[in-house]
Amino acid sequence: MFKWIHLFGSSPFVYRAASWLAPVFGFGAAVCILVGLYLGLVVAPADYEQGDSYRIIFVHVPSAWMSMFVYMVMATSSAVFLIWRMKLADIVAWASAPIGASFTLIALVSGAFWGKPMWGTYWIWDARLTSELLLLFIYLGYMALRSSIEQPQTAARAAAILAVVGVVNIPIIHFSVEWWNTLHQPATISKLDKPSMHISMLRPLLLMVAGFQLLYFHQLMVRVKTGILQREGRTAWVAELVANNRV
Amino acid sequence: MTPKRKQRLLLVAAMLVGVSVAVIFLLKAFNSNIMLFQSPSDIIAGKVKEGSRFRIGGMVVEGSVERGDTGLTTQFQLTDTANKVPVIYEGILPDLFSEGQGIVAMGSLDSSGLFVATEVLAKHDENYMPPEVADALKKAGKMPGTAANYGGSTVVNP
Amino acid sequence: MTTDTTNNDAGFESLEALDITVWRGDTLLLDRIKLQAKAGEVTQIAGANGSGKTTLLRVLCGAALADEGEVLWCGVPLSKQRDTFNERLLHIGHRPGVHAQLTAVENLQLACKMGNGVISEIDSVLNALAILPIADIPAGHLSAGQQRRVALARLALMPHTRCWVLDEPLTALDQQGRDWVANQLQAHSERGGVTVLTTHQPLSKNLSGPIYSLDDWVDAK
Amino acid sequence: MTTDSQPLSIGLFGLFRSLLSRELSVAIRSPGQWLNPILFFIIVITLFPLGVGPGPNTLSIIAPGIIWVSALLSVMLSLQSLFYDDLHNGSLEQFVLSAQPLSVVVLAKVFAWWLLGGLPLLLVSPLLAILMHLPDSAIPVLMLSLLLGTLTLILVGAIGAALTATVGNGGGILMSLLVLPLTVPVLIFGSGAVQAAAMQMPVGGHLSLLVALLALALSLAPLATAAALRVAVSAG
Repeated sequence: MFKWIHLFGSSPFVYRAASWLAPVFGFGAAVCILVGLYLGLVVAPADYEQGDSYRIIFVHVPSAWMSMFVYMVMATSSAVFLIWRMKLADIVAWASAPIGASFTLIALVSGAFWGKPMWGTYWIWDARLTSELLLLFIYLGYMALRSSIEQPQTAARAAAILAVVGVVNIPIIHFSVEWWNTLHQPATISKLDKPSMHISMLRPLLLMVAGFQLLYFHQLMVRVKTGILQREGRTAWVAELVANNRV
Repeated sequence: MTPKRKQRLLLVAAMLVGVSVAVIFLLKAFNSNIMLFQSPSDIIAGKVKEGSRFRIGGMVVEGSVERGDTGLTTQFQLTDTANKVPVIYEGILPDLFSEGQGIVAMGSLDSSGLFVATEVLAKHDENYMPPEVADALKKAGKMPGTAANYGGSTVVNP
Repeated sequence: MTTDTTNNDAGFESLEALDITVWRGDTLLLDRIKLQAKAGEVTQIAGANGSGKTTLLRVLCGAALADEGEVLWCGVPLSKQRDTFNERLLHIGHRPGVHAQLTAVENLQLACKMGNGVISEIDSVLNALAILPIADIPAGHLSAGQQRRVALARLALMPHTRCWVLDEPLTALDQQGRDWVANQLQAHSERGGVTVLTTHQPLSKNLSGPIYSLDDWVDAK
Repeated sequence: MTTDSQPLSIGLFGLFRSLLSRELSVAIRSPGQWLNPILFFIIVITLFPLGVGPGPNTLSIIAPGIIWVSALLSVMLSLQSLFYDDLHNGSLEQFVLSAQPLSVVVLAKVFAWWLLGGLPLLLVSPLLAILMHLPDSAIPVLMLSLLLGTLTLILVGAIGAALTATVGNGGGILMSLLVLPLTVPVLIFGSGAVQAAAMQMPVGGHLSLLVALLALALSLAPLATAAALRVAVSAG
């Protein structure tokens, strides 16, 4: 029944699937982001209180959301790698880390630009921004640990443990930072029953979220391909790919 | 049961006890209400010593804001709907600072009961809408987060 | 001691390596190594420096993971019976686990507590190894040969262990020390224990068993 | 299997006790290991009045944060070598290959480390509180928060020490990089409790949270540390 799952243990299969999926995700991301930007920057009206500066939300919120989502993917695949020793899971975690760190950085920078008109300063130690900064540190720590251990197997397992430890810690960090400074606005879309955002603004926001999600999947596929080639460089099927110039 | 199994069971049990202790104390902490800032009522009630540094949270009283003649000094009153405390601040106020707005200020009380703020932060609400919608809501008196329905409790426990 | 229970499977125990493959970076260190160490025999692994002897021993006792292949104890993979195997294992590695700041006695007391050894025998074993007079000096001050002896004392203190995995047990030992080790190995074999070891020195003739050479594998590649 | 009935001659508590006394005997013979961090703690704190200025008002405002951050850094510094010796002399390999639970070994090491690196901080903290003009009423809360907090810090730090045990040069910095973001909750509630005490606000909530963090760290951190140690040992 679960025979298909073994396909994901087969690198050539995953490589071919990723090669096929990468452009599909890339195209979807481009469409969503372009339409979302048009709707958000041109069509959507200005906010009653914040004027045009609220429009940073169309970049800030999707990247902040992705910074969390990518970490969840990283931690889940790390756990899968630790439990079942599935090499693909480790490649996914390895591939996700820099993408997640980039989303976190975008969220921080856009948050700072939003903060200037909102709070009168680029940076205040508000809860959301502070946890985002700590998340960036955790991403950087993960990547630093991976690159400091020479043996790839050891590096992979140590980094996987760190990712799992982080996922237990992140809610605690988030919660404590929230208590430490409860000045930021509550999450806007988390109230699913009644979004307190007007539909003309919500539509482009959701499009941007979908676009960023697809962008992540596109980047993931590209990096997973690289990861597979790096790890399987000594195998016959990679040699064949190279010989046929299809890398 | 073999000693090895018993040992492992003991460890698992100890772990579960640990996690439940954590949960119990977490709940206890929730009930004990950690205060991140004092409300004007706390200050009137004399809970804070003169000169010690703390944060005060509340809503700017409508019509109470006076800009000083010289420079950037601003004086206003903060309320939690029950009591009022006068606040003085020298510096640039955030754009969102306005009458009826919830703010948090850091500083200390002087001997006359005036709160001397060294920092003022404005809370902004979680609503995003076009100006026309906001106007319509205001007219209908249904605007969320404005003075009309900004209860004291919202300010004290944001 | 509980020798009567452990002796139940005596003579049937074995440590088996199935196609152990280990990569060190981009170089193949161990290529599909197969070996079987049987009860009552001393299995020797030979090979030049850098041929992967230490790595193979570490894989055999479960301290390191192989990239491919499996190690079986009594036909069951190690990963499925960690604790059961560890109770029966005595491993003296390349780094023998002697803390430089603890005395010989302190080191051995902890080893006995962790591995269910015979604490009351420590003094007599140290005496047999001729290191009793220096047993109260931190091990860091002892010579290489004396430190080896401290580590090897575990052989006599844990006679209940069934599988001995020893990395160069004879290095830095004089003739008297080598004889002592040979006697321990013989006693272990007579109890029906499994032994896998690496050594550059010739073993005593009383000890029989297969010799696997990693150099042969290198040639076969 | 009949062989499973072989009795373990030593219980978990006995094992914990012998490992603890082993760690303490090692530490007594190399006093630098635990003396240096405490000196570091004291010196760092005395640097702040020199850098910020000696005004009692300023100092008392920043005192809870300074004392807590210094305690955090001093614990991190001392933890770097937690597994170094045992990894390099092969003891760790023996622990991993023994039939005893590795998390108990970790707990014993952590507790020994706390006795040497955490307890002294706690004991000198009243002195430093006076130097920093912290109100006297806050001192008991400072000590209690350090008692709960340093143990949690060492438990969490041990994970980092185990993960970076095989990293040679720069392992210490890397360890701080990994662990410091994870210790933020302890810092927040630890210094928060002291701040609240200094402002004469209730501290029960902060202290309950510190207890909760400690309980969680006690039950989960040794598992993660043990897993990381297995990885370190397998690297050889």
